[in-house]
Amino acid sequence: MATKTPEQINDDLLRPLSGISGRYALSAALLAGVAVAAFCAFFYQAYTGLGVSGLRWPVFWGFYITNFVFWIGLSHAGTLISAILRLSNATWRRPVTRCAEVITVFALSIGAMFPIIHLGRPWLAFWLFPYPSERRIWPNIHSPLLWDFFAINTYLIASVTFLLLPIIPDMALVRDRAAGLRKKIYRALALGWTGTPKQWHRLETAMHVMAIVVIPVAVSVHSIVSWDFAMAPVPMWHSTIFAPYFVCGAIFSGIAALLLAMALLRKFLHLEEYLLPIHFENLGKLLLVMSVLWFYFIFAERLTTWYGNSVGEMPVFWATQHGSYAPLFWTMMFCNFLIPVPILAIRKLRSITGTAIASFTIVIGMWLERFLIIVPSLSHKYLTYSWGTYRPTWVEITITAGTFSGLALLYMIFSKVVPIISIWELKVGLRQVPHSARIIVEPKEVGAD
Amino acid sequence: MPIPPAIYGLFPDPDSAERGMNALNRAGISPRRIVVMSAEPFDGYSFTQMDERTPMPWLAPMGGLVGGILGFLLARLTQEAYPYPLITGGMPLLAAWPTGIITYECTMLGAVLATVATLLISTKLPNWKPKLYDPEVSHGKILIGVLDPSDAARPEIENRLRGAGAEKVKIIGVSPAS
Amino acid sequence: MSRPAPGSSLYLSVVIAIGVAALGLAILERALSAEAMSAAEEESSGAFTPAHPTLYDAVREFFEIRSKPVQPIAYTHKVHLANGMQCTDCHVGVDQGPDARIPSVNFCMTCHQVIATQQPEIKKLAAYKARGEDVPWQRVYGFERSAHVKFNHAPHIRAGVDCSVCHGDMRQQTVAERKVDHTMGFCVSCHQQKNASVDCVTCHF
Amino acid sequence: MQRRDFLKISAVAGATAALEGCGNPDHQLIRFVPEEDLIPGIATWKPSICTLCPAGCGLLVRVMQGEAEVVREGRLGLLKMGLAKKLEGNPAHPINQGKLCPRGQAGLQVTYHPDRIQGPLARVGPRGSGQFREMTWESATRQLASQLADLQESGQEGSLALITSPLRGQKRAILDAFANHFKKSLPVELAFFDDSTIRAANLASFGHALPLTLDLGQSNYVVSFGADFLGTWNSPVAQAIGFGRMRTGRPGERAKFVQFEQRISQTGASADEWIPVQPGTEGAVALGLAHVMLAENLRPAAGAGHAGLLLEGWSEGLPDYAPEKIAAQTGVKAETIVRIAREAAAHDPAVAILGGAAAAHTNGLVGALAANALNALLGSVGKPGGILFPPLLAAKESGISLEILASQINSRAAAAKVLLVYNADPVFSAPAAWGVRAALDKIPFIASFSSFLDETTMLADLILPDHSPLESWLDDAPPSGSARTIRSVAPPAMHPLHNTRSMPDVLLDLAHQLGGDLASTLPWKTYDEAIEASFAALYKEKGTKIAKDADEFWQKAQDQGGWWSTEPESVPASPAGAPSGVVKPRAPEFAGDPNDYPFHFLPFASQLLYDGSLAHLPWMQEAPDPLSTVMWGTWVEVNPRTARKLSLQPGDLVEVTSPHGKLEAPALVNPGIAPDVIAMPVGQGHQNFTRYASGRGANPISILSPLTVEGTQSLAWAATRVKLSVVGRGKLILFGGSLTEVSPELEHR
Amino acid sequence: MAHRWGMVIDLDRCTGCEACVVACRAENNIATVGEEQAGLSRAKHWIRVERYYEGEFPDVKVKFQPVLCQQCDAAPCETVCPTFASYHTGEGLNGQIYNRCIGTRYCANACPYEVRFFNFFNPVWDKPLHLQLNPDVSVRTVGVMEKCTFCVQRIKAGEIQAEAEKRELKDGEIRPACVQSCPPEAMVFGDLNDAESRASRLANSRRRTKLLAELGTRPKVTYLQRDSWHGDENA
Repeated sequence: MATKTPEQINDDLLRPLSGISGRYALSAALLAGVAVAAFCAFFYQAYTGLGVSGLRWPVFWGFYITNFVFWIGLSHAGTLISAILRLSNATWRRPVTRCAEVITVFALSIGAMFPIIHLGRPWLAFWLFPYPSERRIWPNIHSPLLWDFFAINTYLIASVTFLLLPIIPDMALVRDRAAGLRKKIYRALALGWTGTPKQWHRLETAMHVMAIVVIPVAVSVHSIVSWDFAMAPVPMWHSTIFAPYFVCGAIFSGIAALLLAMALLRKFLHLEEYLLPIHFENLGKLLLVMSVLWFYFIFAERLTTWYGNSVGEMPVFWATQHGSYAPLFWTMMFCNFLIPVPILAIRKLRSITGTAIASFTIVIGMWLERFLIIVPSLSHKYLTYSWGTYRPTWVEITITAGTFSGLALLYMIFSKVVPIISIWELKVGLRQVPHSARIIVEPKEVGAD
Repeated sequence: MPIPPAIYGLFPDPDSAERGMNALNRAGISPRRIVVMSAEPFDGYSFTQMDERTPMPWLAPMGGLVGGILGFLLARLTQEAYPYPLITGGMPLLAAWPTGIITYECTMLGAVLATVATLLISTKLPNWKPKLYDPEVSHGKILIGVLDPSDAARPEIENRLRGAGAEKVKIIGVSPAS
Repeated sequence: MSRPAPGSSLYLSVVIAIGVAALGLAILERALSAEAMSAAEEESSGAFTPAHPTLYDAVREFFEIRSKPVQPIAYTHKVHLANGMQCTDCHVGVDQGPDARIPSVNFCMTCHQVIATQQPEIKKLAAYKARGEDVPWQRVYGFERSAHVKFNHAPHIRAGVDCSVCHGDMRQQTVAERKVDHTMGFCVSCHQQKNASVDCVTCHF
Repeated sequence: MQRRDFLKISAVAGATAALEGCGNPDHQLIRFVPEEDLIPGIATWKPSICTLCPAGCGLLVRVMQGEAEVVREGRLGLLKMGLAKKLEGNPAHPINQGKLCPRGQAGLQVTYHPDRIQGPLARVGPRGSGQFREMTWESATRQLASQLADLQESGQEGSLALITSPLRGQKRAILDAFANHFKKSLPVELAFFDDSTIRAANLASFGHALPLTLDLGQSNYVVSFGADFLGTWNSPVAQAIGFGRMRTGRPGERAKFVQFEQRISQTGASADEWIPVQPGTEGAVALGLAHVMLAENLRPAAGAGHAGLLLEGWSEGLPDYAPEKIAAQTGVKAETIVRIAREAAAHDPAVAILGGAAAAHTNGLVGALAANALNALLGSVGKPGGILFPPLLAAKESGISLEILASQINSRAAAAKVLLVYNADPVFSAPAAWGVRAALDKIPFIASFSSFLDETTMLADLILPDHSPLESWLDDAPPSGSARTIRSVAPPAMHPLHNTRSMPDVLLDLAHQLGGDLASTLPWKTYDEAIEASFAALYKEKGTKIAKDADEFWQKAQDQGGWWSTEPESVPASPAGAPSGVVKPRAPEFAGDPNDYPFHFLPFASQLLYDGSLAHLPWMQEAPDPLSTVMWGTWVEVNPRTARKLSLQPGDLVEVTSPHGKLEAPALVNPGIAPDVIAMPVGQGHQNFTRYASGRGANPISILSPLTVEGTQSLAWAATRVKLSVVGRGKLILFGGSLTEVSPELEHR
Repeated sequence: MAHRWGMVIDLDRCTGCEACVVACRAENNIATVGEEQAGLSRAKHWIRVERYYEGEFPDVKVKFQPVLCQQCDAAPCETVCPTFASYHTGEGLNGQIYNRCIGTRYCANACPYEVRFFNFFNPVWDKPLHLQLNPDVSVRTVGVMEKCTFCVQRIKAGEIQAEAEKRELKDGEIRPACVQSCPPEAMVFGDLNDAESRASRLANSRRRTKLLAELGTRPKVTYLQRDSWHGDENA
């Protein structure tokens, strides 16, 4: 294992910030192309009407709300995990927190766009905002969508600050090593950070307080997202298990996304010496726990439904178990449980590649899970005469693809602008980490006296 | 505002910085004039122990309280008081559970905002004005120095800093005339 | 640091260009079909056809920009009212139902056959009649289609609301102008003052 | 970019500029001086008459001021006019008492149909090419007048052929006068679901050539054989009103309703007991019921009088129709027949109804006579709760059938030089086997009064578009639906939108142009004058007590929507003496060998499209069929067991082959159809019938065999056998998701 | 006392004829969506007649059940609307304020009766079919929800008329289009706060049921279940 001086750490972690490789530009262009196509698709939809999507009577929510839940769930990768690790003082967390928090901010921003994308009249989305208008009416606080509005905005503000505050010292670091225009920009971004003990102390205290605050916010966000469903008397939605089930699923998919991002960053930004097998190992164990927990939740949900045998719910149950949605359901079970659990449980397979594969299937599986929560219930409500189907159109698929590539693009750009590993925190950690996760620093001779 | 005159040493590691700090303290320099800068926080060293008292852990709940009250009022007043209660045919216009949720979220938002505001105000960030700084800090050096040293004390401070293990000692902002 | 791969920015611009072109085409296609619709609307009972025939209309409505009506004849309310006529003499039906009648050219000509026949505006009126055409009066008031307001004059008149409350003092206006902004706030304050229903469905259905 | 596109884009730019001046009159169409003085926003209700089916319901039309884009004197402009906004039943009208069926309500769309023919047209391209040019009414009527004058001059008066829907009232009188003038040209009355078999049976049994008028509101037991009397048969609104009363309208009393048929019709769905019966054996079941009543002495055989004596074996107690003997043939269990006979006999007044497919077998007339005899035996003829016959104001003479006309033309037995078509689409509503299309091709000159380019009008040389019913004067004398004497009349509810003319007005104009005898038999200038004249006569007969003079009577009738007697005026059964010929009941005949064609083919009237004449109305296309929930299309109904046998999935495209043709349509599984029956709604399958119906689905009429009901000229449209094969995947638009309320197994979309 | 409008549907009378469906379409400016969109399940029917088969041939029965907005007293659609577009009116109707609707379609998901329909596109009438539009009823635009209003325009007109004539509303004076058209008079509309109204009396029939009553939505539409023939006992 290589040993690194602080200077080398600086060099390694700031290297991705300079220069754009051809491979980078090409993939950015590709991702941007898809994202632009998604924007075009959205404007086309807003202009023509939601009819260009595959939504129909009685399935009024489809891909868009699936994506909404999925992205909000994914956003639990960062802030929540990072906050828990911070509070529990898990020292191995340090190279991981920022790439996790970035996922939160971007996934949350993207997720928060979907309720607007899916509106029939998106230009009136601002009516959710409680502002005094000449119409003299206010939003309805009974609506879970309004709770969403408050919860997501709180979470977004908290996450953004949670991400940005520890970036300030790193901006100062970049500032000191940059020249020209870049220096000016980073000088502005560093906000005049000098690194006095007072600044450090306040920053650490603030991060501690934020970590305490953000955990209940994160839990509430996904609980409220689950209540978007659970508050409606729709078969298999109206369930008390939904809030913890969604929070569990969110953390599950969040860790998977984080692992996936870490694996990619490690490969493409050459961070092999920073994102170590121990990180994948530890997060992989966490992922295993979440996978089992997720299975426990879905088992509990299915079991109670099946025993309950209620006239309203059984059609949805059977449609997913062996009806028209069964292929998706069993794919989900494979992706979320049957594939990842052996990979993550067997130590030999819990390698970086192994966890990345497991994470990939989990991301797919969790997307399917969101879809399977929403669509089969809507298409099999109480009056059998009103049963229907749903089939997405190119517009929805493009927008969905656009958000995935949008996230990847934002991530790429972010990692080009900000060190994706919190340098100062890493350095602090070097003085504390257990041996296995230590980046060994060659002790330097004390300067001549 | 121009950078104030200062004299500082750059220390390669916290142990030498600790010695530098002790040296300055022994020299009887007011702690308020001593400047410390580092590229990472050092806990458990005396040179970082200044300014540790902060009301932040108290201000956050206070902010939360304010946010919560505002959230509660927002939920309540917008539904019932201003400018007229909507007609809902006997259905409740305001219910405890949703109000609780809105209040909860606003409480959390208040706490977050209070924390961030406390941080920024107490550390006087953002502040882009020129001030004492040395880019060497970001290369891992620890800066310990004295602001506005009197001409008389300058050589002694310099010696003490060097004696404690400073790699470099720099003097800035002193007019040649003085 | 390596140079960007040749063509990568080209690729990006092509993708963006395709996207923008697709969007443009979609809007254009929509605008074309909407154009046909808007023509239909202008010609027919405008208040009952779908809102926003074009993007332009939609944007204008969103920002509540309304064009000023240009009347074909400089009809003067001032003179008619000064001569002792009542609103309901011409706007028949306003106290019976939702709408007020805008009199047809025949109605105007019953008097102007003999009165003020030499005035240039009356000559215009007579020319319409001679051509077998009605005067194409332009709407001055009226709610945006998307407001879905079903206003009914009669109950307001029965409640003793003076015409001028909503239409301004017509004795001071020649050609009718939009003197009062019929915003929802305007309606609601009056309803509150008069203890009338502020139930949404009172007006919107 | 093509030049056209460029022009389009510059037009957009121009239009945007024009929108700038939204409030500017210069950019808008001219406005015509209003023809009527209406207050905007206030509705007036005007009486009218529904002409979409033979029931003759009274309408109230909600008229409000609106602005229509019209052409007046060659100029396009906007006109403020009264526009019909909604059709409701006329509460004063004895037949529908303020109620209206879905088809009647959609009649509104006939007036505003975007594909209405807006003025007279003359053919320019080859016949059938659909190329026409516009012309004036003057030259159009002159052209037709000269054709007719040619016939007169060349002494070929018999070469005028007329095909119309069944007409009544003065419209019929004018047409008859016209036809009488041209010798032997009584109009061919074309209605696919005609009631001539029932009329013939009623004439034989009771002496009245009338359809049935049912008094269901007071019935206690109703046995129906194949009659969809709540949906499309006879006078459905009147019958549905009576049905509602019979069910829960009388506290403590609730009648029983038993339906015998092969496929659960919309009416069968409301039955208390639904009993499948073999096709064509409905009459046998009726006689089986009569047998039980006679055998158990529940009713005396003589009680049936003439109606009973008409049937062979009646006096002997119908020995051949003992329940056990007919059980195998009819598929109805003997004990069921016995039970129903006893129940019916015990619940006075009980009534039997036979119609629909039951009357459209080759033995349909005998079946109808059997049902009549059963009614007579039950004692329900002319009694409250039974069947009634209102006095008919004008007798009615029928022409030949379309089949005979077509065969005469095709075989050159008769020459038709000029054909006038009114309110009928013979090309669509006749089996291909009749050769109507070929016959029409042989007619040198065809004039159509149609408002739409349907299959027949496409072949016309001259199109003289009629007003829509709401735009024209209407009169009617409905023969069933109420026991009161009814003479309906309605002035136009609104001004015409287009350059159209009422058909009777055109005929009167033609009569004047032709002059001579014709002009003197038709002395009126306009149709409304003719109606007024008939009301003047009616005043003398009936109205002296209600109005002081004929003018007041006429005015009152217009305000009310007609004149009707205040009390039921049912006339007693008055068969002309003793039965002339005793009828021997017989088994039905079917076209097609059962081995090659294993299924009975059951076309049925669509609740929404009726016989196809309403397929052009978007409301009717998009309303889900009550039982199948299909929208915008047609389908073939198959029993689930049959579907399994043929490994047929719902929505599969199937080919239905009869000895006379084949068609393709998507299949629908219907648990309520007999396994050996294939049912298909009539209505779709128009080649030409406006943008909403053209090229949609298949027309079951086209593959029917030309068998007729024995003893009448009516088509036996239920007498065809077919075979079925799956040919691919079809398209079926269903509104309803599941067939059953609880089981999730039958999800089929 | 405020009115509380309700409806009673007698399933023993309903013949499934669809007169109500077309009457509703005509009265309320419900656009036809055309074959393609209907094929995508986007046809709008504020009232529909549900048809359910029971049993196997030859013992088959069919049940018709007209379903329209049940105007629930505890309506799931109302609470979930973030903008009060769906709300409870003073007379107990589930109001749908089109101009306030931003198209979340949440109400439609929450509605267990599936009686809410969405405007996926701007409705189009082929000229001159637009002349049939009822000026008393809004034409909904793209992106908003719509549903049965109990013909609120008729209720309003009736109330304004009664007020103009300074009298109380009579029972049966106000009839939604479906009730007005129904040939067998299976539907009765009236004020449930008036114990003497026909609707109130019928709503207490021994045959009364509520659709999906177990969900606790407290609908104001009462269904009278089909009766069986009890002639045998009488005989």
